[in-house]
Amino acid sequence: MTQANEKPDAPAAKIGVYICHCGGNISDHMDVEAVRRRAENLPGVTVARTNMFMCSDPGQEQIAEDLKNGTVNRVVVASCAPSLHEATFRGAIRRAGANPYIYEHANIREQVSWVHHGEAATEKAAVLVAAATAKAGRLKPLTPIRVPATRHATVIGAGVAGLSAARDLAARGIAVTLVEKSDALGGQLAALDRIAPTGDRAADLVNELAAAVLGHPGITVLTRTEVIATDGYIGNFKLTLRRRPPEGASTADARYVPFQGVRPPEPSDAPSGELTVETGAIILATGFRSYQPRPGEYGFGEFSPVITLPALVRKMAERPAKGRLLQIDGRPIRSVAMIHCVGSRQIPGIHPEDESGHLNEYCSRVCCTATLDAADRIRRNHPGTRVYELYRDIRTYGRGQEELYEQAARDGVVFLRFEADNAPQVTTAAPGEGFALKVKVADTLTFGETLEVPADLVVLATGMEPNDVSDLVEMMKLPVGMDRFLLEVHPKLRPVEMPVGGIFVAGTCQAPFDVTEACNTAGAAAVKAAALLADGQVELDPFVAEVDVDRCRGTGACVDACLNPGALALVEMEVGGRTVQRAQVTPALCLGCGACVAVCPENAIDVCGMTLGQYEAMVDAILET
Amino acid sequence: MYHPGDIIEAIAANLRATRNPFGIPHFIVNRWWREAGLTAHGDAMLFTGMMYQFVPYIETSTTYLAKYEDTPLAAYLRYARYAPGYLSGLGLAAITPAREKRRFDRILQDIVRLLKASEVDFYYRPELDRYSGILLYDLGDQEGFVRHARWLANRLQKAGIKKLITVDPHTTYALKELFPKYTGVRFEVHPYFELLRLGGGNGRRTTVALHDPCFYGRYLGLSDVPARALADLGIDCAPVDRSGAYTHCCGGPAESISPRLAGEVGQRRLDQLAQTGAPIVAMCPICLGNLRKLGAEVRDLSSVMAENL
Amino acid sequence: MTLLSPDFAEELKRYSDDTALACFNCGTCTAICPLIDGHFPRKMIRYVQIGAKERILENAPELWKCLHCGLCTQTCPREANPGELILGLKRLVISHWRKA
Amino acid sequence: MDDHHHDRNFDALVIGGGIAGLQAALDLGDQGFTVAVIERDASVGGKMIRLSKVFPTLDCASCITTPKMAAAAHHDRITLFTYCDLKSLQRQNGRVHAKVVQRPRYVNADKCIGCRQCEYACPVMVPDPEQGGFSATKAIAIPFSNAIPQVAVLDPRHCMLCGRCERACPTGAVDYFQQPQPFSLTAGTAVVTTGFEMTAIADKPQYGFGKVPNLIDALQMERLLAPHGPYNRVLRPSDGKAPDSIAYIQCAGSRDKSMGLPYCSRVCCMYAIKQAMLLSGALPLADITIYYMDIRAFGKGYEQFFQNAQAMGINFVKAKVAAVEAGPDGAVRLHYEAQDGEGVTTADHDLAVLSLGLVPAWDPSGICPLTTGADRFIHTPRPKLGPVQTGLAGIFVAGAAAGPKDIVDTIAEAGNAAMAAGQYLTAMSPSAASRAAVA
Amino acid sequence: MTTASRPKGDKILVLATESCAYPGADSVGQAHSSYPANVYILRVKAPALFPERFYLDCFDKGIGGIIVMSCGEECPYEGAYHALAKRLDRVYQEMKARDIDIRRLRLTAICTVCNRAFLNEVNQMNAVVSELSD
Repeated sequence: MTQANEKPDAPAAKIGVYICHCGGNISDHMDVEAVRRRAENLPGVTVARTNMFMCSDPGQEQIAEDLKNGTVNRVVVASCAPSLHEATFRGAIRRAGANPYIYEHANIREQVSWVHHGEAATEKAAVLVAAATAKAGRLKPLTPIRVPATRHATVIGAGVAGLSAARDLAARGIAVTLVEKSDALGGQLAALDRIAPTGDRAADLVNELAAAVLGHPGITVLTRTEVIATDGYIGNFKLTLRRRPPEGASTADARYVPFQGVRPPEPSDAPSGELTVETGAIILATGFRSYQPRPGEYGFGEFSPVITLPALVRKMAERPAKGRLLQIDGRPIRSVAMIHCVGSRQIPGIHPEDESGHLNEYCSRVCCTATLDAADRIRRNHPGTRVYELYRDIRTYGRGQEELYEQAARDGVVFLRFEADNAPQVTTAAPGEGFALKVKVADTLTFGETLEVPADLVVLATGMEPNDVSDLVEMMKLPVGMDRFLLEVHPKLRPVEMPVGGIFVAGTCQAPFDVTEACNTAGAAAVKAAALLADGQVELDPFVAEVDVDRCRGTGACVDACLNPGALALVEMEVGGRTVQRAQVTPALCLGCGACVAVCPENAIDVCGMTLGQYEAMVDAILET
Repeated sequence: MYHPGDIIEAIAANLRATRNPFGIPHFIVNRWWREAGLTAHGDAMLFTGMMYQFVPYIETSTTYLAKYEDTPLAAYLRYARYAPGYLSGLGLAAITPAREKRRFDRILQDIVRLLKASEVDFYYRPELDRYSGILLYDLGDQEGFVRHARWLANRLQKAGIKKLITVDPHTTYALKELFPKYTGVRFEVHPYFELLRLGGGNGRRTTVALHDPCFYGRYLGLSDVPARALADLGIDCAPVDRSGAYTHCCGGPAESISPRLAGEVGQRRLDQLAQTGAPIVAMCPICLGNLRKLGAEVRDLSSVMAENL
Repeated sequence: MTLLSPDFAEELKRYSDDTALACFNCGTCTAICPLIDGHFPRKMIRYVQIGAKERILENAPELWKCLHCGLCTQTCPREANPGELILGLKRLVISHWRKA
Repeated sequence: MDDHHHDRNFDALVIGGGIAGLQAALDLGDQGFTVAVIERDASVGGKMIRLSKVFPTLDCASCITTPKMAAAAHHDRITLFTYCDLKSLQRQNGRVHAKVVQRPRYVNADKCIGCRQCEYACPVMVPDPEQGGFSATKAIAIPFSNAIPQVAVLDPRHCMLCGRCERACPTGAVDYFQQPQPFSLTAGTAVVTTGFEMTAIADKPQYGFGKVPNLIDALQMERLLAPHGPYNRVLRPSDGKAPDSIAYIQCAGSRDKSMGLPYCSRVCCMYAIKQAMLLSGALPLADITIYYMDIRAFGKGYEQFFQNAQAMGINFVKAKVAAVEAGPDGAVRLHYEAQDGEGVTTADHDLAVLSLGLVPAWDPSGICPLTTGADRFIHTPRPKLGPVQTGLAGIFVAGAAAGPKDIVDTIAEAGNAAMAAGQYLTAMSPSAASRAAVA
Repeated sequence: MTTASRPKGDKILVLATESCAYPGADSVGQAHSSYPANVYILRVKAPALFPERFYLDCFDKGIGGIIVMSCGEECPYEGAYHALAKRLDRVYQEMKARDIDIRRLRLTAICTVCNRAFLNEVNQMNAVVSELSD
């Protein structure tokens, strides 16, 4: 029998069984006293008691007293669901000075008295108590795993999310290395002019964040730097970075370059070449890039007056001028057609895939508001310029955005709505028509009539695509969604966490966000990192795999089965004077799933606190009771 | 449907010529006051605006209009302004039954009774009580309306009139909202029910289905006031589907352009009112006329109140 | 094919409050209108938005179906005042007819 | 759990124990700060615990909320104060002072062990607000099955004082004479997470809510769809018939100036699509139509969710429903303009759902000098780089209290608020931070 | 050997994951929905822990049926569900070889509020077990 595999416990288990009446919730449906009597006769049981409310103070006191006076050294409570009071009783045991992991719970309310009645309930409760007792006899005291953690975090990407996360962590006293691929801070935010709907200047926001980051002594800023290798685990990562030398003259002071961001000062002793960073947590804030329309998409690349929204924003910001007509590239613009959802909300069968077979099926979230803002700005500054917006759905979802939509309408922006499968067509106008281009659209707001929009300029509201971080994805084993953005563990339970412990995501590497939302995810990621590194060590559940080196033969089956690469490895060690390969667990990386247990041919590996032997003993108890 | 241009031009021509949209001489239309025992001096002038007096004539003319709507004869309407006949003037007056005219005169006489019972200090000067021009405004003949409104406002102003008691929503709206805006002349305007102080009534408790006219319910926000006046007399208002600011049109205003449409819209409203099971009460001559034409028993607010005094 | 000429909105300003562009084409006015008739009045407002003046003149008599009851204005989610716009269009059309 | 013998000084106060408040409290507690959560209801969990499943993953709301509720309840550094009204929140001498009144549950929370004997004994059936009013509970009851704390609450409006609950209670916890308990708390910082309520649809009389029998609101539909729902299946209230056709009326109380609510409520498109998908699972033969103006599927995975719904056969009609009335045989009749050329249309559905918008659940006036925006949500003067900052130093805001927000965005913002509050505590009192660091 | 190992008992073992199925079973209790009392639920982190022989031993020892209630595709341990499904395939092969009716072992996904699904599963297994013990 497999129980033979269990090493006998020393000292012998003295099990106390405590059965709860739960004020009648349990005792009204079964004979609690009968359950107690049967428990009393189980092997290893030294005392079996009942109480009206085990969870009450007197109930907990009884357990503590029995532990303190040596009557018991293992505890079984039979009461409600463990989710309700397992923590309560473990706490009581800890307060009594004992190890909380010598505890086992029997669920005789939710799984017995509330679903069965009479003798059947009594019988099942007795069986579950016996099973719990069988397991309790095989429980060992466990210690939570505490791994020292480096109180240092690395933020990758210095856009708004990265800058914000770095600032936040430093403000909580955690040293930060901020790694940025380009030579400037600010990311895509720096490519903007004003941010709708508030009208904040992007330059002000970038300068404010950059100043906070550059001015904080706890933050090391490394521009022109990429991560080339990673190693380690939660609390103890080691990153290898490569830093390019500056191109052109380096500056002594931080300098804002329009549409590029803030160039940090370059001290003479600035590191370059390869360097390593020991860090406790990693925040990925690698951001997005703007969608580039395909050649010919809405006439892009075909007709020069077809430009993207970011290009329009830049052209308008570089030559800010009021006047009856908007001027772009020296041409007066009497009429602008803006087309929404370019490179976003693509539908299989309607939109062609890109060369790598991808479609951007997602909504890019920010383009509606950004387009409306540009349109409204044109109408206000250039009352002679007509603006048409061709949209599928206007998605002004955020605070102040619907108001911007209305304002643009009241300022004279004309809206036309098209169906995805009947997209507008951009063509050149006939020579006599006076405009460079015309856009034909079947307008659902005008009962499906085809309308012709005259246009001197066509603006494509291009969406967001994640930056290519395939190198990091490969190195850090990061999951990527169908949309090619980094995929969090769970959007609500663990929204800023990667499955690899200690790695977090912030900003638009996860999904399209506006500045507000990017800051929120950055703060959320920073708070997780701060909590993780709060006291210089990471405490982990003790329910992890443990190798019995005496039994292990080094077959490596467990390593192959392991679900978290790195948690299990074969290492060389001296056994009986010979160097042999044996499995070794890195507790910080072990998930405790037990996948290794099932495959070991020698029964040499088990999960602490829930061993296979314990389960087998429970099955035996169920059958024998 | 008649061509609106034709109707508008006919009405505009009449109003220019006779200060009356139907071209009927004032002394023929406005006869109700003769037996009402009214004084010519007091605090506020009763101003009927002629709407109640017009209803019998409108109904007669629309009976004919309904007959010819959507027929080739409809096009002949554009010659109406040259050929008075049943559409305007004395001819219309002659073919409108006297019984109908008396019925509407009674409403105005009831209003006088109510005002007297409430001890309101008011007077009446028939020569100053003229049509407000509201129909031209509604039809979009802004020029025609403004011209007429200025004429009337001047006339009242010259006579030293400051305070007016109105009896229908259209005239009330014209005097209260449109006159200040388009003529610059502002009067203190009160619909009569605002001034009523009637006390306990005759002790009978009844319930009515009160139809809020668009101008009171929506434009002037006055639907609570008549309900309160009714409540003073022990009369409850049954909850009507669509009332107050969300009241449903009676269809009446379409009469001159499309009697058929007026009937369709009116029928929907009638159904909503009939759902309550209570007797239907209106407080606008247009509503009263149109809903009655659809065969419903509809009484005027003033008649119901006068009866319960 | 209809070519857009938004200058029509400017012309209408002489006759009415300039609120047509505030309309976001939800159709509440049409569905709430006691006339229960096709796309009236949103159709007219849409024609104003895109400047389809000829369409308005072609369909002008429809404007007088409006009873000026004000329910559309009361319920308009954008406070675009459709009732007042229809009245303004009536004025504009009459002025056209009278010029003709 | 509610603990009346604790230290009344905390590092942080969290006002509101919904998902935003729980997340903020957990993120503060995990950093080592002590936190008091003040919750108006008898249980924490907020609106989220009342939902069925949540978009776009369609995992059950309870599965996500319950662990966070339990984690907060069992957290060493978090204290929950439920059934409490905040009377005043002021800053004095660099600290936040809160005056709170705990309303009487008429049950001693220290003695109650959540056994439900009182509930079983109580003879008074009352409509259960937790089940959209569709089913009944007792005048004394645990608020809902996974409520935290599991303490019964007596509803004095319905209690007949028959004494049966008092006699049934095994711990003598029922106390008919319990009085409101005023108390004060102080802290270094506060996070306002007071959440939202649904639009008062009575402001739109043409929707006939309350008069049309089978017109329900979206929260009621959440209960019909929930695994612990009132009927365990979807049926219409008037006659218990399984509906063959169901309509969703979008923007019912959003983007509507005629109701004084010009803003977009941000979540209604997605929750309607979610409910439609769940309904097409529960009632595979039913026709489901969503009447909308713009589908705002902006979040991660939302657009794909919308496309899936279309592929599943859910109808999307671009129209704002103008009026709703009762039709024949319990039908709900909608009036709208079909913009594809059909014009004015009426459509009868067996059941219709109003996708109500979101309004703030808390008005700070008279309680706290926080300012609100034109939309009456808490004003955030620096929405871009400091979205959780309020006009008052040291007081932060997160979640729907600062404008409508979905759960994903709320949880991220709550994390950011906890970060901002932690930074504030660090800057104000390095000792608090270092205490937190060694905790 | 094969006849000797044929299960004779009617006890049903449920291996329920602590993040999904176990709280799901609790939720059935909260709803006071009754089910056969021969169902014994063991709380597990992940059923990936159990080797093939565990299942076979259980049948040998007299367990009448086993339901593995996992979190399905939403399993917190990435890859565990697929490893488990593959392992159970091998268990089925072994069961066939030993002439154990394969209906005695079921793999299913149960979430924390899947009350009806839970009841279905245990009732079906109970029907199988009692049919086979006749």
